Amino acid sequence: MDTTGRPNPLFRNLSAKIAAIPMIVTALVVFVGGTVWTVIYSFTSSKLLPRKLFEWTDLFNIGDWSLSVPTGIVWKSFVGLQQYERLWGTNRWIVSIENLLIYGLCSLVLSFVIGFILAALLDQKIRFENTFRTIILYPFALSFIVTGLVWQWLLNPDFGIQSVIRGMGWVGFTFDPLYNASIVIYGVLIAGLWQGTGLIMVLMLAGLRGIDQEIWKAARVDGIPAWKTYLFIVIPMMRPVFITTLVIIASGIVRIYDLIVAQTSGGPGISSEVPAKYVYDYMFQGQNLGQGFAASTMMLLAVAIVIIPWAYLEFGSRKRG
Amino acid sequence: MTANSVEIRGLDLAFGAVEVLKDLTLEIPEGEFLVLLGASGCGKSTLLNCIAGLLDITGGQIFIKDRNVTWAEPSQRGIGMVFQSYALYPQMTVKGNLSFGLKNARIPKAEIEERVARAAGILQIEPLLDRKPAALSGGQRQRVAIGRALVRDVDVFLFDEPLSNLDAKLRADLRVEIKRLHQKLRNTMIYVTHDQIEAMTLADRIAIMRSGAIQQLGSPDEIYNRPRTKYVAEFIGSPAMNFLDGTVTERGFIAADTTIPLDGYGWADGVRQGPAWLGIRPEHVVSGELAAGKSFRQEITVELFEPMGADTLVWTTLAGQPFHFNLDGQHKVATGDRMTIGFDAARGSLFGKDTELRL
Amino acid sequence: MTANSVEIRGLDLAFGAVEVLKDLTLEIPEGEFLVLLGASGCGKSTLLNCIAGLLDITGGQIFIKDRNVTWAEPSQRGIGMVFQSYALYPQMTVKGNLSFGLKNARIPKAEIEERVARAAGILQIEPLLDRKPAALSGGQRQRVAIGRALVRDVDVFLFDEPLSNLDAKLRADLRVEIKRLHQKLRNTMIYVTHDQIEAMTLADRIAIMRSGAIQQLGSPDEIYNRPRTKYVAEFIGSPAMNFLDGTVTERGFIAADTTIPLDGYGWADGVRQGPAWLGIRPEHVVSGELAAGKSFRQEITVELFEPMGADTLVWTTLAGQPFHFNLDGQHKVATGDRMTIGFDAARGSLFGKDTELRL
Amino acid sequence: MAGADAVASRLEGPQGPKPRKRFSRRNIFIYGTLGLVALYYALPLYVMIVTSLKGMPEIRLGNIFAPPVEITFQPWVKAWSEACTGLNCEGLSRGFWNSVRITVPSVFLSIAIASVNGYALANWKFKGAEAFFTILIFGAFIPYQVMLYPIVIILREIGLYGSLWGLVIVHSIFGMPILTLLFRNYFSSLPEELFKAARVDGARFWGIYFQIMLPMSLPIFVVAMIIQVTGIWNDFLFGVVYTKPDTYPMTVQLNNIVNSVQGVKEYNVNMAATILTGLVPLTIYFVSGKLFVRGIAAGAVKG
Amino acid sequence: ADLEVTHWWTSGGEAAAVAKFAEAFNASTDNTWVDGAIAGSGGTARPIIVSRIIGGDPMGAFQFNHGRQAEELIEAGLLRDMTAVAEAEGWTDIVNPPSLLDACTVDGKIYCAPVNIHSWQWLWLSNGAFEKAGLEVPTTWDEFVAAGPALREAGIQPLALGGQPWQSAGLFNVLIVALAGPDVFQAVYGDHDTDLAAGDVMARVFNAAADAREMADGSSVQDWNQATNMVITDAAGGQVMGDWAQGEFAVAGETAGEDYSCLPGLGVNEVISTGGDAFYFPVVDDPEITAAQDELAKVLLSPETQVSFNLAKGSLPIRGDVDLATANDCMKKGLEILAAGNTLPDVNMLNTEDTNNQLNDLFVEFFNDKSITPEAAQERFVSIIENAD
Ligand SMILES: Nc1ncnc2c1ncn2[C@@H]1O[C@H](COP(=O)(O)OP(=O)(O)OP(=O)(O)O)[C@@H](O)[C@H]1O
Ligand SMILES: Nc1ncnc2c1ncn2[C@@H]1O[C@H](COP(=O)(O)OP(=O)(O)OP(=O)(O)O)[C@@H](O)[C@H]1O
Ligand SMILES: [Mg+2]
Ligand SMILES: [Mg+2]
Repeated sequence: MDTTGRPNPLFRNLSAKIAAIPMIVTALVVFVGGTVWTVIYSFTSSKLLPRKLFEWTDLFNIGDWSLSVPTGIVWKSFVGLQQYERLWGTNRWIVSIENLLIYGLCSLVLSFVIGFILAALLDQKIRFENTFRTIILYPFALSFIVTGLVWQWLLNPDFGIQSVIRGMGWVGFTFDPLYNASIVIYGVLIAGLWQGTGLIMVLMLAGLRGIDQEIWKAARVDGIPAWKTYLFIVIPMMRPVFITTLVIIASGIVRIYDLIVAQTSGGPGISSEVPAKYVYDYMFQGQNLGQGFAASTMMLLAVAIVIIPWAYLEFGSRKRG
Repeated sequence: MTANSVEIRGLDLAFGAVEVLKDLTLEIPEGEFLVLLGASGCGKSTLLNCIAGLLDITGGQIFIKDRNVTWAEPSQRGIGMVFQSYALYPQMTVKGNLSFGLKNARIPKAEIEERVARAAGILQIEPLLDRKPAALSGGQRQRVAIGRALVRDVDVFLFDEPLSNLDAKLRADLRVEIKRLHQKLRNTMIYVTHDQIEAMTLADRIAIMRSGAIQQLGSPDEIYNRPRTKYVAEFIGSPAMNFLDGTVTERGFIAADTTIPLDGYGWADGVRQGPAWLGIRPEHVVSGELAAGKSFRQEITVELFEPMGADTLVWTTLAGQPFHFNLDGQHKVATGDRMTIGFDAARGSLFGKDTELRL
Repeated sequence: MTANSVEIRGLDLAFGAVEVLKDLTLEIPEGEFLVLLGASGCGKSTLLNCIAGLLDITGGQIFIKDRNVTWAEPSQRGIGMVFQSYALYPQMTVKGNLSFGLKNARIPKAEIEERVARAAGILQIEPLLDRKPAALSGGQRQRVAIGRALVRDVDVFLFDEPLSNLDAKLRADLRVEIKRLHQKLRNTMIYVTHDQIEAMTLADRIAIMRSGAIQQLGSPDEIYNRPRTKYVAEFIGSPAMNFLDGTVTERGFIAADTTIPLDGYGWADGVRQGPAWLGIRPEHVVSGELAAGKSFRQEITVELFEPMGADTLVWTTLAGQPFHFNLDGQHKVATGDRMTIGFDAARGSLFGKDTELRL
Repeated sequence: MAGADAVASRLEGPQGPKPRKRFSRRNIFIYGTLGLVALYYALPLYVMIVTSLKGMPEIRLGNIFAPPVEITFQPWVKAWSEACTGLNCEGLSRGFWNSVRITVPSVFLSIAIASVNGYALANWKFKGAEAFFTILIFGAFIPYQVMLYPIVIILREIGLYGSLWGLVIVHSIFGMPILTLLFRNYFSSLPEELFKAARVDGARFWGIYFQIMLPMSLPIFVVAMIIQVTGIWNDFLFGVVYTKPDTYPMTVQLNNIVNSVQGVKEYNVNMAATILTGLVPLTIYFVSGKLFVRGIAAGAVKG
Repeated sequence: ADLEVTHWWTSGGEAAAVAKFAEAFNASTDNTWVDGAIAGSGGTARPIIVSRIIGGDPMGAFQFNHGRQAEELIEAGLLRDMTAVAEAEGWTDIVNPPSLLDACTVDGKIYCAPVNIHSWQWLWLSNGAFEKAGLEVPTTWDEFVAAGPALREAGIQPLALGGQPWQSAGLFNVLIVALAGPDVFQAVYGDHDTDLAAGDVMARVFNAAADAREMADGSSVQDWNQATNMVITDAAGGQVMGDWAQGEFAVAGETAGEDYSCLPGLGVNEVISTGGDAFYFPVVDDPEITAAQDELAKVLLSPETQVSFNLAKGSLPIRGDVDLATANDCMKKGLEILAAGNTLPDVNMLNTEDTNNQLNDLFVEFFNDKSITPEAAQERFVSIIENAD
């Protein structure tokens, strides 16, 4: 085959490659680099500062030149799996993971369910759609710090909802999720959903608007009730929306930190601790970076196991769109 | 008194301030195949949706099998509908698509099976029952969409441009299938299209719509041969009718320096002189020796020709106006050829220039 | 040796593991109107995209005007392309759309003005120059899309189903316009469609493609009358060709109890006996008195008929197999009518059952 | 044909538009549910506003839902211009312009980078692009805290630590995964033929981006802007770690007001500060609410 | 030069105290104090401080709890050796107790400037609450425990305890000092004596902690000063909290002895720990800043600022040669104990932050979860001590 004039494949799409440099650099240097860095330092006993894992020793100094050839290494602060052993022996870490699982599962399911139901309701050609949408969306403008604060207050048994309802004569009424270790995570959930479902609803609403109107008509002619149409026909058709939403919700869950700090500080006791807070507290409060890194590594590992194969299937194999 | 299958009385429909259907009345006898034809945006789909109960009408009444269904739910009207985009449920198998409506009506399982099998048999989609729509070709999808209406044992089938997303060959095949289906089932069918071949071949009667009203309702033959308005005449026939701009006088139809005799023309309402259009269908024009027998003859020059397999379409100028006609068989022509053509204006149509109505 | 305008040598194209074009070779002389025809998914658009340089080919070479453009940028190839979906830039006016390519080529302003004006003149879109695409009708949009190729003064026009989004009437009109344009400009044009009427009317030569390869390349006449494979025969002609399943013997073609004489058939490679298909075009079948002159005659029963305006398509059974044919004019028939039909097998085509090649 | 009397009798049946009951069960359900939901969402805002208008003695009385007996704007004044952080008693106003200075370039740069990435991924696929994109999606899940020190080191190495641009880069990096996903999906939902047409017309990578894609994608840019403005405006961690006191954003001030505890928390000031801080993103929502939905609907979430 | 100072003193009293430093610094030198306050706690401020330092753009000075927190920064050579200033000013002579300066000393060099003394070992009691319940105000921990049920009867929360982890750990550490004595405290935390940690003496402390847990049951506040507020408003009988609590009493206009009582060492063992805050000075290139750092160090320890600062902050000065005539009763008690030399080092000086953090986790869990037996808690306690370094 004649290959006259065939350009170097490296230079095909050159502009695209140049334009993607920020992404490539971010992906490699920050995300991969940062992750590798984190993993490496999780094997050290770093405390306040990252400590070197090892150092090269230079046995040969050649001639007068100060040219040294590294020929061996000296372990400096390598502690093997010690940080991990400690991590998994720590009650708080176990509790954090349990909490993340409970919170994550509930938050994921409820975000989808509430977000979708609200979107479906708003999609009924109702009046004041704009008003309702704005009311539901506005909490997204407030940071988690503020969200936590407001809900901490509303859920405070002494002057929040509980006291108000008791004040109305319902003396036995108890609603103090933030002060009850067994349900505190649900108290956090109430606030988390309040802040986040608006965005989910808007995404879903947009997805619903993209559904072919004829599908609705077909279902009506078939005599299928609206809820069934949603459940069996529309939802399966909204897969792409659900995927974008899933990434947004799931990444929010894994990283949850501010909300907990603002609302419960992990309390009562350690009953609302979460992994990201464990990481933060050990790295900066406890000045044990190694431990924090070990915990981060476990989180990243879990995420990687789920995300990488999934994302590659989802985004990699497809031709276009 | 025969029962009307579908009867529409004084139907009005407006979207807000936009009136889309205006006082439309239509009676469709049992078992008729009615085609709604018209330009884009004239309200065909809207009318179908009103019959199906998918749109809330603004005024008037709708009867199906003599039952007033004006306010009935779509699923209660005894209608089945097939959509242009198929509107199949993408994540269900073909079988699921066919049986979903029945399951909702709480029909016993055994009967569902039976009905699905029967519909699949009629439409020859048995081997596809376990596939999902994504794995079907366009024609197969459309068949499933028809099947979905079929299983529901409805009185009236509504089709909204069911074939317009398909390619020509498939369209032809499915057209025949729908025709056969109608002959077998003898249901009432209302079929929207803007393809006149479909309209001509399928319809018992055609309703030509224009901006929300019916311009002419009649058999394909009537519509083809005696279009009531210029709009109808333009709309029906492929290649399209030629329109010559001229004047009706007692000597005949005069366009520029050409006079075309109108002997034997079936006047709708007595001879009417004045400015008019003369419409001549390309296939009514003959050439060569055959032209000899025609009341009007003229020699013309071939300007452009389009061989279409079975015949050739020739473009020329007549009375200073563009004119085209069919040449039978695979007539060999070349640009610049001269030939004599002829036609009988009696087979054509005259439309007044003011009203655009048939004279 | 006349210069070839476009020359494709051993073109291969694969999407990952899927080979879409396989060792495709094609030479298109200067000024030819070539139509690519084929079923959906056979690779027509892919081939066009390869020629335009919008897809990176896997193997082979492409020459335009004897220049190897295999690796050239699309804009460097001297081609213009018109897409099925028009692909107008929605935010630019018609004028902006037309001049975008010229501005990219850094052509002086005055010349841009001039070229745009000329193209607009040719396509009669002068009054639209300041509108945005959203404010145009389908036909107007398509004209702008053509204009975008026109202004660039290219050697080769590539059309990818330019008319398939339009309705029948518009399609017919624009088809004529494209034909006129070609007659005026005499550029090389490569035109993808799966509408055979377009193919027949527009093409100097037609290339019938099937799964990434060219099955037959020839003039419309050749393709219509002497299809090289059953696939080609099926593809061309509307209504579609009839295929009778039977055997070629020395007595003629035998299907069930019917014998059809093959006298005068132009064998491709000497008489070949064995199982075969006999293809007969519906328009080659005559009825009534005319049948008398044909080498094969039979009385049949009308099972279904489709009046198509100019003629009527009749469905019947011949030798136990479905068979359809055209009845001239507006012949009145009814289901159940009996009539005699006849045809000359010599005008038909025989295909071997094993190879599906013309015998 | 139906007889005349039959016609007459028919006219008595249902006719004209189907009567719609205002209080049909469906409407009661829809508006009832939405009403309750709106209550849940609006209640905190109500409490925030009411509280911010009360004086501390009134707050101590307890009922957080009661409207203020005596409306005072003192908390607002205090939150805006008097609340102290350490020695600076200028309230939120001190950080406001810093926030603006941080948010504007960060939003701009992050959207610029992500949209170009999304465009390259959607229209100019090259080998390995998916792998990088997958890593990027993975990056969306990395807790910010974990990256604090590595980023400090990176910024130090490129000499941007402590400068405004360092912070802008950090925001761009962390906004990249979600925004790139958003833009990639949006651009791939645009008709591919447009892109091809532009290539035939001789436009190159940037030409197509600026002249074809950008003008068609304004809605998705609004979506991205809303997400970024909210995120960056509300950011505390990066804002405080990667800047200096004289460039601290408003959220540092807010944090200081909210987290400085003295006896009883000054809830009214906290609430006023909270609302004031949220005002900028809120304004952007109200202004662009409609575009928000339309933007996503135009394909932002496909794929 | 402009000297940026980072600290987390943002509450009213704290800010007022810091202002004294700033005023003195601005007035007595040509430099300007640029305030970099971050509200929250060390947990919020620490990553900011460390980031700034390793990012190569350090502030001029920053506040840490003195103790082992800064060890690594010193080892890494990122903090300035202030020995020269200390010698010139004679810090070794004036700082009392000397252990404060020891905490700043690594390899014989002084790296920080201590500014105050805070002690943990105080039980604050609400006289009003006991009156309401018809009880005498207790004078020892045991009396206090005995009064618990009666207080509860009267609808009063016996012991107020905030939800933050460090409060729980603090309470426990106070119990060790008070019930097991300073020596045990020193041995367990300072020398990591695991036998002792597992022994009976500590078991008694754990049982006492279980009592405390019983009394704290139902306390639903988060912040320490909200807990203090319960004592102030007579909603709670008492609180174990450091001396900074009296700032709250003062703000509320309460008088020691009349409205509230304070029991140093829980009335059992009258000793106080000498924790506190110190300022550190990162290494910088700019000689002007270096000079400003030196001057700040001087100002911080000067007698006038020591008085004004500590009065505002409610802590004890680090030099014995200043006069705090205006101090209140409780503060005076503290000064007396200090003068008597009944001091012990703070946990921050004995334990790394990591160990403290683990202890925080253990105790916050223990105090909030009654299903953890004292024995089980002690077991975990021993293993933390064992692994501490
Ligand atoms: N929901 C709606 N709101 C406002 N106007 C509408 C709506 N739906 C349709 N229309 C208008 O009503 C008219 C008739 O629409 P309809 O869909 O019935 O046309 P059609 O005859 O089916 O056309 P086509 O052949 O293009 O399908 C059009 O002018 C259209 O713009
Ligand atoms: N990007 C792609 N990745 C993988 N396969 C592709 C891609 N594009 C096209 N194909 C496949 O290549 C084959 C040829 O496609 P092409 O678009 O050329 O068909 P076509 O002949 O133009 O069909 P149509 O008439 O429907 O436009 C099809 O089977 C299609 O599935
Ligand atoms: Mg329609
Ligand atoms: Mg194609």
